[in-house]
Amino acid sequence: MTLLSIENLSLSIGEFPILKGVTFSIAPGEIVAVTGESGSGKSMTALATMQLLPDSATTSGYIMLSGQNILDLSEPELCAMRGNDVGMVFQEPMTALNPVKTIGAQVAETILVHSDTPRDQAMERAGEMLRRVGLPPERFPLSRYPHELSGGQRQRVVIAMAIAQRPRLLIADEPTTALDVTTQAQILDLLKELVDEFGMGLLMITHDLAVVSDMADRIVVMRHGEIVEQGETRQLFADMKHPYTKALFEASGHQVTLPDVPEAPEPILQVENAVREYALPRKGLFGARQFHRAVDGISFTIHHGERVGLVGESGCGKSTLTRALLGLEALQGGSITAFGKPVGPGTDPGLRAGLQVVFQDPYGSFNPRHRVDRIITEPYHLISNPPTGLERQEAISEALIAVGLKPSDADKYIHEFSGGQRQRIAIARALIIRPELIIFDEAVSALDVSIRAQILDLIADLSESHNLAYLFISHDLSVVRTVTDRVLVMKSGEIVEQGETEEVFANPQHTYTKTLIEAAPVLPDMSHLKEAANVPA
Amino acid sequence: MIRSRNLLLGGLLCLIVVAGALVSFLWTPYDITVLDIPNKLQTPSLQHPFGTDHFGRDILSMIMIGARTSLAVAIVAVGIGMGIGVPLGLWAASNKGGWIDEIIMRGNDLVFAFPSLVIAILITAVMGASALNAIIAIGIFNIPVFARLTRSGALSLWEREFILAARVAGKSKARISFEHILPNVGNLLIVQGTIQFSLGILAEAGLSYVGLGAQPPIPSWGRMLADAQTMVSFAPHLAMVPGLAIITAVLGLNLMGDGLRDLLDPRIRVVRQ
Amino acid sequence: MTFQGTKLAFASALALCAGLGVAQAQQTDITVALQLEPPHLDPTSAAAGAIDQVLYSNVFEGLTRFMGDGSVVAGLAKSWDISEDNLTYTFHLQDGVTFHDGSAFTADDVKFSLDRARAEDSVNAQKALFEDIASVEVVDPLTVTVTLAQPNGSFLFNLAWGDAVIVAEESIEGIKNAPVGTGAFQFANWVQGDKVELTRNDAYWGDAPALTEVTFKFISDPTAAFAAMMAQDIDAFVSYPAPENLPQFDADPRFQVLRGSSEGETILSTNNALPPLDDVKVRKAIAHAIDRQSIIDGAMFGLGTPIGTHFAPHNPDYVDLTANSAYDPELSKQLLAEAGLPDGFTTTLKLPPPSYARRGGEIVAAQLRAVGIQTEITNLEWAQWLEQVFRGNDFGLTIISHTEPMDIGIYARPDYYFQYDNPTLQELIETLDATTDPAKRSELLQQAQTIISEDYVNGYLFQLAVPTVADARIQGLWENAPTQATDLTGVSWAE
Amino acid sequence: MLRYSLKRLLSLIVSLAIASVVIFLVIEVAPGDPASFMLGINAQPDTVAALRAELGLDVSKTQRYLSWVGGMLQGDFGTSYTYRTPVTQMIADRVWVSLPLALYALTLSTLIAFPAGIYAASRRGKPGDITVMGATQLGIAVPNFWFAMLLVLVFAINLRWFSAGGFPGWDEGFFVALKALTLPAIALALPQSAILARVMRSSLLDILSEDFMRTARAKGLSRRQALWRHGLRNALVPVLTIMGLQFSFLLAGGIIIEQVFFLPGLGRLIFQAISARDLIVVESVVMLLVFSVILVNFLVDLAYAAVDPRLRSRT
Repeated sequence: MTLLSIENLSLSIGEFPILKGVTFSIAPGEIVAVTGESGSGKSMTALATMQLLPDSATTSGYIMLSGQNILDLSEPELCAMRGNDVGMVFQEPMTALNPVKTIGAQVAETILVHSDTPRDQAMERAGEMLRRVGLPPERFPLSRYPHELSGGQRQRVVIAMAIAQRPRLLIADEPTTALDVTTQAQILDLLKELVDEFGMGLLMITHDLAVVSDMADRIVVMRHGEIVEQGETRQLFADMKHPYTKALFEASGHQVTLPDVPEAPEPILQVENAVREYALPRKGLFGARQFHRAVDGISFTIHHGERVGLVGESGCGKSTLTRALLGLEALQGGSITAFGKPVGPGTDPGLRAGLQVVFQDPYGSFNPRHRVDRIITEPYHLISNPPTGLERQEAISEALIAVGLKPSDADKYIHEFSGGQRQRIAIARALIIRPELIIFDEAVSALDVSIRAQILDLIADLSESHNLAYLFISHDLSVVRTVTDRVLVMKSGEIVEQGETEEVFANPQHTYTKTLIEAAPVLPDMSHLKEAANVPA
Repeated sequence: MIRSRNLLLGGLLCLIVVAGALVSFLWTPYDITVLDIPNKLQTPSLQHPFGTDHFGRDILSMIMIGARTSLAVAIVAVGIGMGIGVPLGLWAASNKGGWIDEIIMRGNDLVFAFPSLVIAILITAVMGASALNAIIAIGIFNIPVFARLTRSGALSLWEREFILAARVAGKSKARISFEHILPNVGNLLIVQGTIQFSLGILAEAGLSYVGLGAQPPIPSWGRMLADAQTMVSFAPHLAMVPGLAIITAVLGLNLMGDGLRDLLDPRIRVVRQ
Repeated sequence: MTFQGTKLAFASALALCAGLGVAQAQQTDITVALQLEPPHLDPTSAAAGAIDQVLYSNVFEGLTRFMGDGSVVAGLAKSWDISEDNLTYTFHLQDGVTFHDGSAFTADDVKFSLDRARAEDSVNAQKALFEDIASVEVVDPLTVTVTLAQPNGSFLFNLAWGDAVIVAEESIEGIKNAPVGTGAFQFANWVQGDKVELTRNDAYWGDAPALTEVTFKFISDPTAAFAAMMAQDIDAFVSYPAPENLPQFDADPRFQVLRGSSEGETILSTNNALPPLDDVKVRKAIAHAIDRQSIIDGAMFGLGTPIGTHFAPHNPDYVDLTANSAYDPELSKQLLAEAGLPDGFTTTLKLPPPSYARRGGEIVAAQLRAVGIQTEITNLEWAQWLEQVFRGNDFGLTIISHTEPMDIGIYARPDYYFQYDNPTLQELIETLDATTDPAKRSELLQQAQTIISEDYVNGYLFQLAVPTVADARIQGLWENAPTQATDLTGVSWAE
Repeated sequence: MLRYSLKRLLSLIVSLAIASVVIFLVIEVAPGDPASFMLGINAQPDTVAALRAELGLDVSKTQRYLSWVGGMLQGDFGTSYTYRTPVTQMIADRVWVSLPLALYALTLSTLIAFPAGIYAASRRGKPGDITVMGATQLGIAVPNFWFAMLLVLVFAINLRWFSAGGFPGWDEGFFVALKALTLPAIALALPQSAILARVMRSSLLDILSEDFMRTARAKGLSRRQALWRHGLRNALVPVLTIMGLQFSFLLAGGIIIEQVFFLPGLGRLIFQAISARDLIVVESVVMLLVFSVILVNFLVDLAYAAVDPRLRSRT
């Protein structure tokens, strides 16, 4: 018996077709993961099931929930369904909760909307639900406001809200994307437990194949609004039929080939006992000023041509360290030396010419009003006699070609490029003055897996062709593992472990490193799967 | 659809006002420096489409030349506000949290805390009533508006990575402010500029109404209203016409501001993509 | 009949019914609106006419007083004797007069008031009125003698001014907010910014007034004045600010309009010391360039009497000299050419707030422009006008109404703001001051009028009218304004 | 919260101190002398000097400033030059007109703006929205003094439903006084309500696109329920800011309207005082207005905290 059965669902917003003939189903107690890259229509499928679509959306087909076509329901009937029969968890826990209402009231509201329960009883049940999702009222009173909770805790509140009425179907739209790996693992565990306990169906939307590989019963792969392949998880992984599925799988676990590290290299960046503090607001009126040590006595060295990774969860001090390395912020202690010269806000920016950076956000990294040629030549400001005229043109073309773009792209505006292309432009900008060291600050985190794979290849290629050293900062362990020779693990402003990448991953020493590695979702090993799948066959 | 409609209607109304003002440099139906007292207070007719005022002057001609005053005062006042407020806002944003930021913003708050009309009255009390002093009074109150707007727009830009990239490229804060920040708050400024422009017209009318704006014989819509005030019970057209002229100009600018906001607001553009 | 007419007729019918309703009990209260609110309530320490408008003759009285026709009659002084040499005045005071606080009015109060006004540290705005007093002696409680240092033909006239009213030493402290006088009405309440209320003084020594309660409301805005009058929120508006509305009141049977004359000579004051205005030809050119009638029509909507000199037309000594400055732009241009200014010149025209000045100024500017004289108009507030024009002499032309009665003497003051310095006239005025014979005075006054008219000291425009709009049933209001006063002692409601 | 309030309080005091200097300097350089103004054109110089001495205008400016500020700290604004009554009392009398008028206008404007803004936001892009937005555009474009003139013409002169102006005083009865304030309040409220309605609408639209509104809908709340339970309170912060600004504007900005309706309020007081060069009254009233703006901003900040718990915990 199926709980939810989507049949031939098509959807368009205005004139743009978003979904084309989507068909799949979920049984009670079953976890179905819908996966795909951005623009695949996976989130729209979830929203269509909730009927929380933009006004301009038109749908056709069937969304049968327990035999009732949701598309036929009136708005009041839909309201009665939402939250009661179908619950939903969203991606952004930071914004999914009303900031001005207590968590208790927000959870209880689900109950109050759907039943005549008196307020105090609803609050009591809200307390139970919060306890169930791991927020016992003793430690997390119902009167807390969302801003007093961490991201993971907020996501638990959102889950409690979604399951308060014990819905038959739970929809989770990228529920862990905004969370750190350790938190992600906990939330995924919680969702799994709840499915077992309540016998709900779970429709899970995610872009991360690894996340669903050991969780979902079935996987639906979407691209451009269409389902390209679906099937039982092990079966699907073992026997991928559609080339896109295969490409996606490959890209998710993409491995790059790095050139060998040059022998006996000299250090180009030295960080010694770096300390960076931020003043916290005073607690009492006359209380002593408290400081937060974002970077707490860090030391490391990067040698010529060396590829170093820096991993850590949000708030560990990665960004602060980056800004200090770039000379944008002063240290309170220790020193940073690049190419033998000290780095800091007061020092000559020309010293920084050998050190460039690529940022995370492909959309925010460029002045939208400038053309590509102007954007990528901005680092020329660092050097005293930048090339001009023809020479400059050639340098631009060279940089663009190096990152896989065309010289003619120099005259375009940034909005004419896709996210992946933009990240190539960002690399071109870093490359143009031929630096020896580039800092990649979460440089591939915002990209879809297939694009990410291409950029990682590009980085590997450039490291060889330009004899580049880089510091690769990321929260994504699998990526760091493949593009670095050496890795630093950072936690609470300190480096807790460092060493050869393979060595650290294979044999972590620090408990935090172990936790991180354990929590990180991994793709199943292809060969094992094939064996397992073939056994019964 | 709605967007273009706002812009179109607003543009049309503004065009009427601007055209009236421009044409008045070359030609007006009557010479308003000549008084024709025997023909005073005529109701609208073919000779005088809007009638004549208490001195027998043609109201249409007065309105056309009055448009000049309104536009000139408002443009210059907005110019003062932008010219001083925008650099201040950029400066404050580039020193976010520093004492310069603090001083600039507190200064803004202070100017905001003064009741604008009272200050305008004081300025004219000190320096005398004239169009120039009206401009200064209105201009002063535009400074904090633009400073705040620029600062808040700039602050969010300073968080963007392309600014970080420019800083990595070694550019000074001042240079980044003018090269990267200013063009990107331009849209905000244009939209706010049209709004302030319309407020300037209202303010000029208000000041002239209480006798503190442009001085005779320069016609001003606000003063026409003031002059008409005692005659409204028997010659209502004297008050209706300048009132409607003010409404036309202000409405036109506001509609245009709305239309421009919709057109230029990056958030909406992202949605359209 | 138009819609508007019907509505008005209906409204008047209603009003009529209302009137019938109260006819049994004769109405004895009145609400009089004035344009300006007094700054405070002491007529002896400020120039504000608004103070007299409320208090003169109603609350405060002097030894002599003005009547509505401008004549000066006995007030608190029942009679007086003047010595042969015209230097000693013996005043016999009214018996049984008390101040509103119950204290008796005696010769001591007269001495106190006059001495206070002429004292070294006096803040009396018209201190010059008392200049000639040498001493004030109390003879007995009801007799006081005033000795002058030199004969002064207008001394009794001077004592009638609001600035010369009798105040008591006991109550002088609080006079600015709680005036205590001897008049027919006593001060009751002052809501600042809104109104002053008076009630009948039952202990009044003279004839009891018909009214028991008087409210003065202050309405500066002409539109509001019109609306309040039309809505009959007020019973009378003395010195109604917008002459353009008078025809509407004329046409409405609910109202009466009194078009009185004031002592205000409205003139185009000229800076006689500032070139090229120091040239009499230029001033004559200005005089001929001005069309008084169109100023009266345009600025005052026909209200006002043309004048040709600085003298009130209703005064028996007035000489009509308007012909001296008849409207003749061609002559004007010719005079300018003769003065060496064929292309005209540019000067300033600084205008104080009243509408006669602001509107008149625009018309004057247009008329002067027609003969080639350009004027830069500046609108000033009173304080600025006093500072810049009156005290600073920083002006070319200005328009102002000189409302002080019999003030031709200012032309003998070379430091006065129009800076007219003519020894002949100065001598003449000196003689006039010392002359008490009426016939002789009349002759001298006429001579003075002619001299200033022919010297074109200022542009003489018109005598300011005081329109009073009142409920048609009110009688006894002053029509003219020989001084700024709203004497309500003789006012009553008709049956 | 306490620290936050204290810090705000400190900046409030500094602002006031600076404001007092600015006000004093600006007003003192104004040409025109209160004594000459009072004594008129026939006064003699020694009389003017005597009056200046009596008014205390003959001491140095620093001394006058210090005594003014010192007096204010003790709640004494000094004595009016022209009215010769304590300024404190004059202000107190006028505040009883201006403050109720401002509150009345603010209430009216809120009563119009909230429903209009909410209605428009909930019908975004539909004819209802377009109509309301068009009306607000018009409302903003109408100069309030012109609107006041029309109100007087129609309701006072032609229909005679209201008196044309004036203020009978609260002693005459609450409703009598309120009625006298009605036309002025409407004239003031119209443009304000148009602005407020637009702020309300755009603020609501911003909130409507927030994630938590979608969460609320996912719980099973209808659009309307989501709007009322989750949208309004969050949309209130920008609306409160504007209301704070408007209140200050209404308190002082009624000057022209008070002129039109001859209401004895603060606005008219300041107008009269400026033209009479009653400097101490001008200084004190401007100071009071500045103080009220700063105070209102302070209160609005506290109100934010009441609306938004995130601000409450900000230390």
